[in-house]
Amino acid sequence: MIVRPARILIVNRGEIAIRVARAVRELGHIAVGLWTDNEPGAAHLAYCDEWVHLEGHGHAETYLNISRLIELARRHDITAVHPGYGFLAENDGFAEALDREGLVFVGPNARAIRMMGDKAVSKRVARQAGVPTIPGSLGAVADLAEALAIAGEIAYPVLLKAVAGGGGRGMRICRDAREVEANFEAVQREARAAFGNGDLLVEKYIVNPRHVEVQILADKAGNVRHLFERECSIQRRHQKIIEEAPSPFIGDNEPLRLDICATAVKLARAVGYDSAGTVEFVMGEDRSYYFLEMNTRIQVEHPITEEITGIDLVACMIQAALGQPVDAPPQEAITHRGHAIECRICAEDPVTLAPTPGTVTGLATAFPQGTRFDHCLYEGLEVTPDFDPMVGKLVTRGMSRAVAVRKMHAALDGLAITGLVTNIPLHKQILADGAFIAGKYSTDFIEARRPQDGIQTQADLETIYRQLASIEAANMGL
Amino acid sequence: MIVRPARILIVNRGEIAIRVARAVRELGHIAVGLWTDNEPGAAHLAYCDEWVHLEGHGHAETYLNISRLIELARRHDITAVHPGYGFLAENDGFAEALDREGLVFVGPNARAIRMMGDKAVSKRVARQAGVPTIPGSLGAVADLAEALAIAGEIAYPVLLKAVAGGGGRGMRICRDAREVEANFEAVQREARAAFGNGDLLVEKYIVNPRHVEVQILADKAGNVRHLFERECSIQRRHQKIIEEAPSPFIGDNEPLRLDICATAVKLARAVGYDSAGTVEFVMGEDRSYYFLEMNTRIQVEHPITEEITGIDLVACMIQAALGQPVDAPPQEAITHRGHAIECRICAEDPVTLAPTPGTVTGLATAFPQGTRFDHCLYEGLEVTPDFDPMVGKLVTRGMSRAVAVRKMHAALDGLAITGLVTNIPLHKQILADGAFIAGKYSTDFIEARRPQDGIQTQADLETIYRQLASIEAANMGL
Amino acid sequence: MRYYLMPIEGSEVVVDLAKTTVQTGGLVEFVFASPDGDPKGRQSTIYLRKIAGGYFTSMDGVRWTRIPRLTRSSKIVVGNQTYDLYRGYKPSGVGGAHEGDLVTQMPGMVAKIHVTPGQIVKKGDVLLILDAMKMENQIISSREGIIREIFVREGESLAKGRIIMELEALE
Amino acid sequence: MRYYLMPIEGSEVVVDLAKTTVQTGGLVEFVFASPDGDPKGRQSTIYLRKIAGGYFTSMDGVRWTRIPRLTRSSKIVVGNQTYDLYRGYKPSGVGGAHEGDLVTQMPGMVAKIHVTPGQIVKKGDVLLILDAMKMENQIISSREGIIREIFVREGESLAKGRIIMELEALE
Repeated sequence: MIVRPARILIVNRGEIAIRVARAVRELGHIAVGLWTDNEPGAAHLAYCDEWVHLEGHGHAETYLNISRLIELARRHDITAVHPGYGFLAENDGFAEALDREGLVFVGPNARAIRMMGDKAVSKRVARQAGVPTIPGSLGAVADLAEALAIAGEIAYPVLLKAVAGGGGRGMRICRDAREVEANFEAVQREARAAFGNGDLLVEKYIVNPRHVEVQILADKAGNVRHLFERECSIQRRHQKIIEEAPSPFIGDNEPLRLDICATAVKLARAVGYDSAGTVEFVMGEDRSYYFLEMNTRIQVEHPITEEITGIDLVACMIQAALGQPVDAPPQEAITHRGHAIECRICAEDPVTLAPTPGTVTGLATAFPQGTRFDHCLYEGLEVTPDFDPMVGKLVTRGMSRAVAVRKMHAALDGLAITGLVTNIPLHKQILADGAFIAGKYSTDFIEARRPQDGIQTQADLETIYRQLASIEAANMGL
Repeated sequence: MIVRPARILIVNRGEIAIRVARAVRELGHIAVGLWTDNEPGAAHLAYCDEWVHLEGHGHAETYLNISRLIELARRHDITAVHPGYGFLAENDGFAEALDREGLVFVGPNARAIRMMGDKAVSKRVARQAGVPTIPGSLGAVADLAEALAIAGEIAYPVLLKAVAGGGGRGMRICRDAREVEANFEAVQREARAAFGNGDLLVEKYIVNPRHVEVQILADKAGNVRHLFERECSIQRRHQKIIEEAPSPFIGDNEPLRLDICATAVKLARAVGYDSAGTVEFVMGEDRSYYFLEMNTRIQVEHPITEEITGIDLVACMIQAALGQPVDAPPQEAITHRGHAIECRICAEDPVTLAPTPGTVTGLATAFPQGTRFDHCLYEGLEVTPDFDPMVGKLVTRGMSRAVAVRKMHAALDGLAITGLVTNIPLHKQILADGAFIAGKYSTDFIEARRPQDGIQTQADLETIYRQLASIEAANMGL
Repeated sequence: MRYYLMPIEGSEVVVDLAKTTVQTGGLVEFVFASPDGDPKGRQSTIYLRKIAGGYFTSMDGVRWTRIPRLTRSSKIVVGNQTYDLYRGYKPSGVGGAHEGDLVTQMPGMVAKIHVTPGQIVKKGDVLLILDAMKMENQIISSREGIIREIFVREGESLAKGRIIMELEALE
Repeated sequence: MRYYLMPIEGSEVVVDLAKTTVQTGGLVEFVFASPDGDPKGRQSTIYLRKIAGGYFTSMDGVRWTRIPRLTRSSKIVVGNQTYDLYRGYKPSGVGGAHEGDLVTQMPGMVAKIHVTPGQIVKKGDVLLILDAMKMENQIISSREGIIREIFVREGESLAKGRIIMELEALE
């Protein structure tokens, strides 16, 4: 089949814009990249065929500016727009606006984005499709009696939490009816004080929760495939930093794997999904799982799925958007083989976990075979507070989890970035942690085990000497 | 299992020394690299933990100098020696000498090397093991009558060739008995004139031969696995330049694939093989195949097998040599998935195919996802006539052959090497050739289709301008 | 040649480059020492070689480690500490924050100030919210003390290393 | 500024850098021309920008192509041709091989000379075997002619660009 080259505008920056541009070019299309006034030498332009100036500084003026983006797309004769992740990737208004202009949005249809973008709607759709959601009251409970009734129904432990709450405030774990009785009024008072709203929910409390998500790949011909699952339980500030595929918690339990994947496909079908997307679940100690949300875009951690399945998700996503057959076999021929791990490399203090802007003064890599490094680093890169502190994703794959872990150790040792405080020392601590090595961890891993406490923070004279030697040698013109 | 770090000496240079060092380090061992007086800044040292000076210039003084290498190994407290490919990789004397010193040779036992290193012995062993070899007379035929008898037995076409011949001289294809009668005396005369020996062989002539080889991975516990086949029919000067896995000629014929792989395993078992190795076959139009030779080492083209099976051959080879379990599943769990292609990047004129030494003045890459580039290039590398003109191996993988080919196109476009004449333009011509795209080619592809004739050799002013602009910009300090 | 490494917080590090020797074959020997306690006793030799366009350093001439070529040398990072680097002189007015001064770790915008001058704070109290890197960052008191002076306003954008407030420790 | 590109074999290329303009934002415009026939007519503009540490060039300011940063600029390679590059002057005595001279394409050692002075050779005849890059390379006559003079001996190591023999063409 001869495919006419499409002009594809990438409305993003950093490593994901590079990843998309690589797929666009490989497919024979033309990658059109954007640059803004606060990042005129953006790294992703190096992978784009054409460079378009998107005037302005803040995100509202640039990567979130729908009318301006559509005007640029028109002016530069664009066929399709890839949003990457973040920014406008899950904005149904953007998808619709492009559609009205006759431009292709590289993502799912606007209706699917809208349905999955609203927490309440997505939960309702999931329940209707027979996808398990966290048991509990459908909204606020009327009083203590109703709370006790529901708690008894869904079984203890339960979470008593403020409807208006968030970020861990206004909630209490109750292990039995006595604790619900004891806490009900206190939580009500807290909620009223903190949020001005005393309404409470009752919800099943998931002990040692795991974050397990299923990759979906669908197309416009109605094929909905899953590409197995990922586990993303290593998080800090509720953000993932290490992901694995397959899930070590599911392990060899192939029936459970196929069950959760089939459940995800069921939801994707129910919303008429037609692109790459991810269905996120929380999984309890007892391996029961509940729908959390669906991400209607390509995700940061997509590479580990590519590594275990061999399928190029970004290329397939573009093919799907253009209405072409995707380069993936039918479901029954899709296999997962071996294991892949991703460590997110962030400009962030490995001990305090606070962002650390700075300028990259040097970069050197020496990786084992089977390493992939998707990144936007280069000598001279300024990591500013304007953008995501994630500067790269280090991915290793091996025939077993042990091999992938071994390769990740070597890959982290082989990644030297100077001039920037990064979380590489934290990754090394996590990779060396017994619970991580055993694959036995839940989402509270970092809070509970505090791997950051093991990081050496004393001024290390040997490292200082080596760096000064490098500076001296450069001054000598060596 | 806790593995005690071994000190592993790498007796090689260039890309394979880098590949080995990466595996050594990943396994937690210490990579000890050598440098010689004519390559003091050798690229592979960048991947080694320790650097040892191997005094001398020519290969005889350095990489082939067994006594000196053993002395260095002793002096630097070496546990094991990896020979890479070429140099001493298939030297049974070296393997034996190391053994006498109590050092581990990372390769098969000396007996297997010796048996497979002698053409006559290896052919006899193969026949005894029930492995098909090219049918024909066992040695010189006595006269025309015997030649006719044998030819009738093995079926036409046959090759009438001088026992002492080589390089295409002193041989004639005969399609029937009449042609044998007509040519016998002429070839005898030619052979006597050219080689001073008129003895002739009769051998089956393989029409449109394909080079198909099977990767073996064995260990000291007696496990012999195959990792499926590679096809290496794209050759120039009887040297491979493009390899693929799986073989497009075998294609979907899984019974044939399993049959040739099982045959290779049979031979490996027969010689007590205990490392990574390759059994090479020639395959005819009718898909009959015959044993050519066994390479008792890691091969240049091993990456394509790693890409389709997910198994790290070099790491496994080291584990096998150290008597450890290898990180590969049992035979029945080894799968081939998708397709991988390797293009050998050589300092060689793409039109005349002659070697082209030079100095690398610049290097830039922008590859699609799924690309692997094993190389020893860097700005300033001098490619001298002393060493192999191969400077890198560009490898792509995809879910299908079409995807791997597409990615290779993009990868070749994304590889810019300045200062050196390379065969990249030849690879682009081959990749665009209809017969190659269809996977329908035999070992005479380059001679028959002459892809090099399509290469633009005129001075291209636009390219000159761009390069001059780069030089001017560097002069301006940009 | 003396180097002064000035961190944003914590103590400065002083390093002396005592000797540079260029050997044949591109091997360079640097002898460093530090009044802050040298890892090898009095002084340490760092060997440096350039291989395949990259720098490699060694403490013993046997085991080599790659070190990126540092193209801009005004700052160096060791572990989670960033130092401003001064070659040959100790700057005045830099790194001059006093014991009790609270300094910004990253550029950002002051979203909310939770304390007032004269207020007594405990270890762990939130002093200020700084919007940076698309996140709210709580600036937390590292000890018990009295807020003496506040140098910033809500809504103000701060550079890294800016003194935010003075906190006097309590016994 | 005039550049002279001298190939080992074939014709030299002359390029004039007519104008260099540095724009804001690191964009540089170079105007080139060549008496050998410019691809765009009289002269061509090459736009250059540095992105992420790499150089990118464009002929139209729209479509950009990466070009490696050329660190040593005494030689450039275009396709399968290597040119010695001279900036501002045309060297004397370089590229001075005459029409009939046979020049080494690579350094190597003369393994065998198959012809003698005065001998008539046909197109395709092997003149000499050069050992280079671990291989025997046949140097083949590109036309019919008479060997006038041979400048090398068997066993001699030759640099690239060395004249091996003079071959006079026959009508």
